[in-house]
Amino acid sequence: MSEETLPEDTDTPEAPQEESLFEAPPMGEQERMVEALLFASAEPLTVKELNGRMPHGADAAEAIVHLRKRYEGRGVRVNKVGDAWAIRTAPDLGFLMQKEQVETRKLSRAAIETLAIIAYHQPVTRAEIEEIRGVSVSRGTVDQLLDMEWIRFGRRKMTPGRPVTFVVTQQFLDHFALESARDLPGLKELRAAGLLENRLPPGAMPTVSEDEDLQEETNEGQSELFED
Amino acid sequence: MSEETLPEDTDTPEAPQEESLFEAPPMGEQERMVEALLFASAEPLTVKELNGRMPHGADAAEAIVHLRKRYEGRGVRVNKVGDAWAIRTAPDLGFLMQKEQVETRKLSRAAIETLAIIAYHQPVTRAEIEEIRGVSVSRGTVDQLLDMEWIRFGRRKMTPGRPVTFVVTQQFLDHFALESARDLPGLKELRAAGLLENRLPPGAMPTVSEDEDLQEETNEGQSELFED
Amino acid sequence: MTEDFIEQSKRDVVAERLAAEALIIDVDGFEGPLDLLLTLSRTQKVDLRTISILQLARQYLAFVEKAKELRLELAADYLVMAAWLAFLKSRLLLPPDPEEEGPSGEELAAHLAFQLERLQAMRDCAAKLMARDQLGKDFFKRGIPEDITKTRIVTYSANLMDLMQGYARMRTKDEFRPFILDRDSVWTMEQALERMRGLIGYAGAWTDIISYLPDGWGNDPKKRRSATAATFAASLELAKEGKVEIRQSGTFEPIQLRSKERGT
Repeated sequence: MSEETLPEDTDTPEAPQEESLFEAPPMGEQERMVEALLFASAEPLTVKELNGRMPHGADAAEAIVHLRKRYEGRGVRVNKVGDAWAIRTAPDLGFLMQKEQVETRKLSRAAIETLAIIAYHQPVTRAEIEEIRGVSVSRGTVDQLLDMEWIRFGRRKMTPGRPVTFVVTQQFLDHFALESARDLPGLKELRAAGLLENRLPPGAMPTVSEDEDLQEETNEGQSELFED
Repeated sequence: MSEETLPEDTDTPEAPQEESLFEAPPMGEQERMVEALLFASAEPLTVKELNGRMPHGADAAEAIVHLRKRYEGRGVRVNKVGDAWAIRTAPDLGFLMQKEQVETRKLSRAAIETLAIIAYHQPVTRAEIEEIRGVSVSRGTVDQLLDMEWIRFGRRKMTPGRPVTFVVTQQFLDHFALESARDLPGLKELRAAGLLENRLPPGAMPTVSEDEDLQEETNEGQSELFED
Repeated sequence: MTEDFIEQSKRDVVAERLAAEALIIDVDGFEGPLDLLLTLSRTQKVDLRTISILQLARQYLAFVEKAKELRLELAADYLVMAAWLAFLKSRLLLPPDPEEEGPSGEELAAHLAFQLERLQAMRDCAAKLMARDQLGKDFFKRGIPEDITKTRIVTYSANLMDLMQGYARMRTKDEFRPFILDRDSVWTMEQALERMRGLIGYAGAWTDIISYLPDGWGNDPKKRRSATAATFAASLELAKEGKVEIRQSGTFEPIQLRSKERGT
């Protein structure tokens, strides 16, 4: 707490942080801050967002670790959602909250299957989805999933035509209480069974129109959407 | 936890509740429930509402007492709002809920011209500014510059009516990286720098005008603003 | 007992018939031929890994025949699949022809089995996903989110040039011409580029870019500044085009370039 500092660098190993004019608040305080911020927001906040709102030198990532532990077994919990965090009620108490239940749009079987394929195979092109389902994917299905913000465009694939790919979003992870897409149920088993491989058909197989309508889509100026 | 109950009323003093087919959940559970309900509800909930949504036999009032205690000193707290309850950010952390958005706008032409006149002719009265610009100076323009702390009131002019004058501030000098307003280039230099057409109207050099016929402006009672 | 048994088997027969009819009538309800194949494969009541593709092909073809009898219109991809399965069936039945190219019947059948298994796996995953706790149904977000108050801080920007131009504009009234550069002491990048394109062919060795300044532009500081900037920008442009290489040994050291064609 002393204001004096030696002119020479002291070699303390625990001071690797960038120097700051102000000392970061103690970790207990930081935990309170993260708690307040996560409670206040309905949407998940990234560590970066949290740090941006907290005093200089604060370490939201560490504060979250403490906070998460504190809420274990409580009525609300700290959920990891991709690279963000959110407070959500404990699922076993859902029965109390009929009043808060929101009527979700009924998804068609095609939409649910398409969503599952995107989640398990991401990044995946429309042609690949069609190959797996054996039927062409209607524009409406993809639009609906995009509209719900459960999927988004990923990087273009480095194959001829540079087709767009789809990946699932943070909202998707939040909706299904998944920490990351790696935590999808049964993912490991599927991979072990070779069912996530993109196995090409030996010779000519009946496949759905792969190229024509995909080609046009690739030219749309959507490169700014490809962050990752 | 035992399911058996004696057919006769046992006279335990801690069982004043109405009898129920189901046992009320333990208080720890009730606390979790209240926590989740207060978190998820779109409005503050009264004890009555809480009890109505919790399992039969639950005592929301008591659960709130426990929950409130649990949140003492935390980043959020359980607050009474009228006769209802809600989770709210701890008041000392309110500053986290504010996000500053800095927006940079180009200064209007009128403001720049007014500012330039003040810088070149300070101390200068409003009437003098209008004389030079050839148009009247709007109150808003002057207020904006005052607000930005680029100009301030100078001494009153020792002329009839004692009009207020304007001068530039240290902030102004800092912003434009000037040592003093005298360092501003004169018209000759502006011309040399290619900023001006070669031909100058006679007598257009910046001089401190001592016009005395500009006295209409004088009567605004702002003497309390003269610091210097 | 026996009556029960008869009743039961009767019921089974009825159920089977109903199922078959349902298949036909619901052809629109299928999500394509692969979905139909998957549904048909269930009648084999075996694990998908041990399914008989030959039998499945027969079932599918029979289904398509039935649909034709009933004059149901099948979408084109169902017919394409039927043609392909007929081909597959013949490949599986006939002894392999060593002359023939392409994948064997077994390979094709294996891939179809893989596709069916993969589709079934995705269906199971979709079901597992939808069975998870869902936001807004089983768990909930904050009901009263506290608004982040956004305080908008407006800062106004103006630079010295704005100020001086503004002042000059007023003092010179109508005669004022905003920001006119004295063109005769300006060397543009286009000019520099044109000049350098003519010269770099001869630049095999590393040469200071200053030597590319046009004659007579090195002495007057104003001209020198403009010409240096233009030449530097032109050098970068040429490097981008892959025509030259540029190097500088350190900050404020001379910037040197050489022709790429010759240099290596």
